[in-house]
Amino acid sequence: MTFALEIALVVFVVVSAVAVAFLRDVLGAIVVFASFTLGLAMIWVILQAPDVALTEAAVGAGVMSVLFLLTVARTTRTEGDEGYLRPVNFKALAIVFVLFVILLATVPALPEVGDPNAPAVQETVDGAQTPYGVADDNRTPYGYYIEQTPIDAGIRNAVAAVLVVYRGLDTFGEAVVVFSAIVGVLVVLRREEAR
Amino acid sequence: MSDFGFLLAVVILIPIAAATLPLIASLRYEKVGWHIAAVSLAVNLVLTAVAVRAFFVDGKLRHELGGIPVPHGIELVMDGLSVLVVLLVSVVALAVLVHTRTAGPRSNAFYSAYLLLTGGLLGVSLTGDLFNLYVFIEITGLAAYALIASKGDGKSAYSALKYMLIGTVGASLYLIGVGYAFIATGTLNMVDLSVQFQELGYGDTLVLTSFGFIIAGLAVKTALFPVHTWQPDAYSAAPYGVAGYVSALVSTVSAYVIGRVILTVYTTDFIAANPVITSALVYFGALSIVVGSVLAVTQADVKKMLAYSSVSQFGMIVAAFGIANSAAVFGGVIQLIGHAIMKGALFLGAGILAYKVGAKTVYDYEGISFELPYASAGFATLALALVGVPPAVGFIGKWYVGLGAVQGGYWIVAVVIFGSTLLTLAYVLRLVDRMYFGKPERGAAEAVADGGVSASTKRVTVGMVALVCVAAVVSVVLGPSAAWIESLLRLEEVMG
Amino acid sequence: MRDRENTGGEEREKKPYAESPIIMTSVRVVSPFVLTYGIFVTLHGANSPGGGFQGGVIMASVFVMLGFAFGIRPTSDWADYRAVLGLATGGVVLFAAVGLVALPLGGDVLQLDVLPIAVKWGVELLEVAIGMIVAGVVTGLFFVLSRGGRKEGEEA
Amino acid sequence: MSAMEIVAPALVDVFVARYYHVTFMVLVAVGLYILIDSKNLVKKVIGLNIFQMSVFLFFITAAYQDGAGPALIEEGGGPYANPLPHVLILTAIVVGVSLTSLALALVVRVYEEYGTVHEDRVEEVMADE
Repeated sequence: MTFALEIALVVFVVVSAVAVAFLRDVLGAIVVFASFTLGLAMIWVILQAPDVALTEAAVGAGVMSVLFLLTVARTTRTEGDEGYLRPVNFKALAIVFVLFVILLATVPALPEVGDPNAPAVQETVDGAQTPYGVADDNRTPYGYYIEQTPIDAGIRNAVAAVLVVYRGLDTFGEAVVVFSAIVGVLVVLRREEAR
Repeated sequence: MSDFGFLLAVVILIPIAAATLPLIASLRYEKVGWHIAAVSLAVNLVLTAVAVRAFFVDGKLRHELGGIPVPHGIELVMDGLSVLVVLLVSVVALAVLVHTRTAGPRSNAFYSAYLLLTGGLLGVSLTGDLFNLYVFIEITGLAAYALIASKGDGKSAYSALKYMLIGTVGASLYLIGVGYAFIATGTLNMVDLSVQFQELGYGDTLVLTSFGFIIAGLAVKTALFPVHTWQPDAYSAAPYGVAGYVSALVSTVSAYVIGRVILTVYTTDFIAANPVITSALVYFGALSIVVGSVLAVTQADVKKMLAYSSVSQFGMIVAAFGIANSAAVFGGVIQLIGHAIMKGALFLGAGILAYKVGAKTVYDYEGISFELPYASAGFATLALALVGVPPAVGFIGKWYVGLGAVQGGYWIVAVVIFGSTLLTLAYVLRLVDRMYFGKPERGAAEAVADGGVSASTKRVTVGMVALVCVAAVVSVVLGPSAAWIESLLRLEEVMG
Repeated sequence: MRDRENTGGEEREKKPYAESPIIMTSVRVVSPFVLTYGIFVTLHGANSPGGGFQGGVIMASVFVMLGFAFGIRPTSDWADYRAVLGLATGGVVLFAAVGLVALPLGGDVLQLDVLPIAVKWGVELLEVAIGMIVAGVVTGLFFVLSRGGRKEGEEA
Repeated sequence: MSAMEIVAPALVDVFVARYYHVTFMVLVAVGLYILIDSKNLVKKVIGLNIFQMSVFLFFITAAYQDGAGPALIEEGGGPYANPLPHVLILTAIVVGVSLTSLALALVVRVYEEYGTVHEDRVEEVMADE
């Protein structure tokens, strides 16, 4: 049952992306893109990433669509050419195909979806010594976060703990990226000084 | 281990926190951004200098953020590879302010972006975590795109947009590479990854794929051939001050990251174990050297000429990191620093010549030395240093890279470096010859009427000229001190 | 140079804003709840999904709703520019300050367990900082982007 | 039976068992295609977003294991999805929207200067300047 839902979502997401590629109408492309984002958000839910799903829906589908719509309102909706769909661009297809084949060649080396033996979901690592001689700790970052979150931070959501406690600099950087966006937009649109 | 590790985090946080001040101040005051930037970057330079001194005295500096032990948390590292890059960022960020003081842009938001770019560059240079690196690369990118577009005309906006589209693809390719590395190991710390990769074996498909995508993404950011196309347009559309700053630092730091990733994450053992990939990287670099030089020779626009010359120089630096023996790596580091100083100052010098007499193309440089003796002397010295006339830093860098290439069995690279030097000499001599032996065919007023930037709106201060001349002196003096610098860096520790 | 292929953008600007009493009323009723929900999501990231980013976006969506109901220009005139700016810059300063204050307390940068409050509250504090930044920036982006670039002679 | 008949179904299984990875690859390809093919600058930005978002799928898939729940730690609970990729992608989503907003501001500026968001026409006008 879940698998059928997953396949339906995957098909939906891929079809939406392809539709964006061939739609000429920018407004239509934006709407389809928003549904693409929502499809992804549902996949995040299935893959047990509710924090990411919430963000994807709020930021990806919500904020992003509003910004795109504002841009279309300030510029123009048509591409300026006739027709409903774009023709296939074989030159672009060739470039993309090369990348696709390179990626596809690595598929057999990747762990299966949900493989409990994948390195990324191991709690401990044997053999390899950790850097800087932390000898008695053979936990992977995953094992460390799962075990330490309630102890170190006294909270349940490991995502919040990793976000703020364990990888605070990433989060600071992320906040700065957001801040850079408004600074950049002010510079670009020359609306820097106060009213 | 030194106690000054915390400074690594502080020097990243100061410019970023200071970046909020120009925006807050803009509620009351106009044009205070410059002062805020100057004060905070001066403080930052002092702190950086303390950290750099601590490195020279005690060796590698580390700071584990949040007190979380690696590989679970993020660490900042200053070692022989990054120390000069960090110092370079701090110095150049402050120095370019001398130029923008009068030449502008002068809006408060501009200086916010300027400070954010500085903080981002320092973060990229210092972090020891692959994903954290991505975050700082994006901060750097965002600020750089905004600064390029700060000129305010359509061309700069369009060039910045193109830069952004290509740059983001590069960053995303890098992220795909990080994904492969993470799936293979479950960790993101650079040193931990190098340990895990060794366990996995250097022939593992996931390890090889991660290497390919990470290097490809960074090559886009560094503007190597054939993914260099964004760079000449972006540099030539930007204001001169921004072009100087961005050309000195943004690609430089990306090239540094290539070196960092090769030496720290994948290690020289990986390079030795995969000769095909290694030589592909080196020959790609060599191709960039050739194409960059050839395109530079064909340009009439001075900004574009300087931009294409960067494509060539970064080809050499990346080839050096691909060769990855001690001579080549040191040559790469010296060339990184030397190129940044020379190219940044050349853009600022070209700016002065453009502000004063509207000189933008090679033909406008006829006899310009008679009108502007000091700026021309600085510009010509820098240009010759760029060619690699001994004893300037350009020569030393090429010498070490060439030496490393020969030692590593890459004869062709040595030949290519020599050949490209001749090409560089060709276009630099074309400029210098016109500047000193050409007859001034038209006066300043005429040039202004021709669409040049009028001298009245863009004043040139003594400081701006002095900055170019100081950079010229530094680029000459750095050359003979290379052996001393090499002893300070202890690069053998980085190379394991 | 301005060979506009489509003057729709210009016309739309001039057209008076179509006011809908239904939308205006419902937005007026709903927005306090949305704002509260945004604050709730910001503060409840510790034990359930959510946090500053999601909460900040929800808070900002209040202004987006107001903009669509009452017109973007009147809303952006009504919203205090200083408050929007203060949220964004204040968040960055708060985050950096929490990061640096650990140093004099004997910890590393961004270390939370040396603060005089429980780590849980430190996490919440930083989530609030993030929420402030996101709410301020998204609101600001909405207003600034809707106005476009500054024309010659126009007030900033 | 020929070797092909044995290998081919096995190979299909390899790809079917990694359906999210394959989806990621398809979406990367589609995103890049839009970015290269589209002449409309707004659509290029959409393509860029699809390109970036597909990378998220790669990471989130890596965090998942069979039977896992979200990383809300309970006494004696588990297994959990790895919270680390979730955090990374939270960051990446926010980075993506920030880049998009700046890109759109640049598009607005380009339109104000050239009166079009069509790549070729912008370059035509720029070449005439």
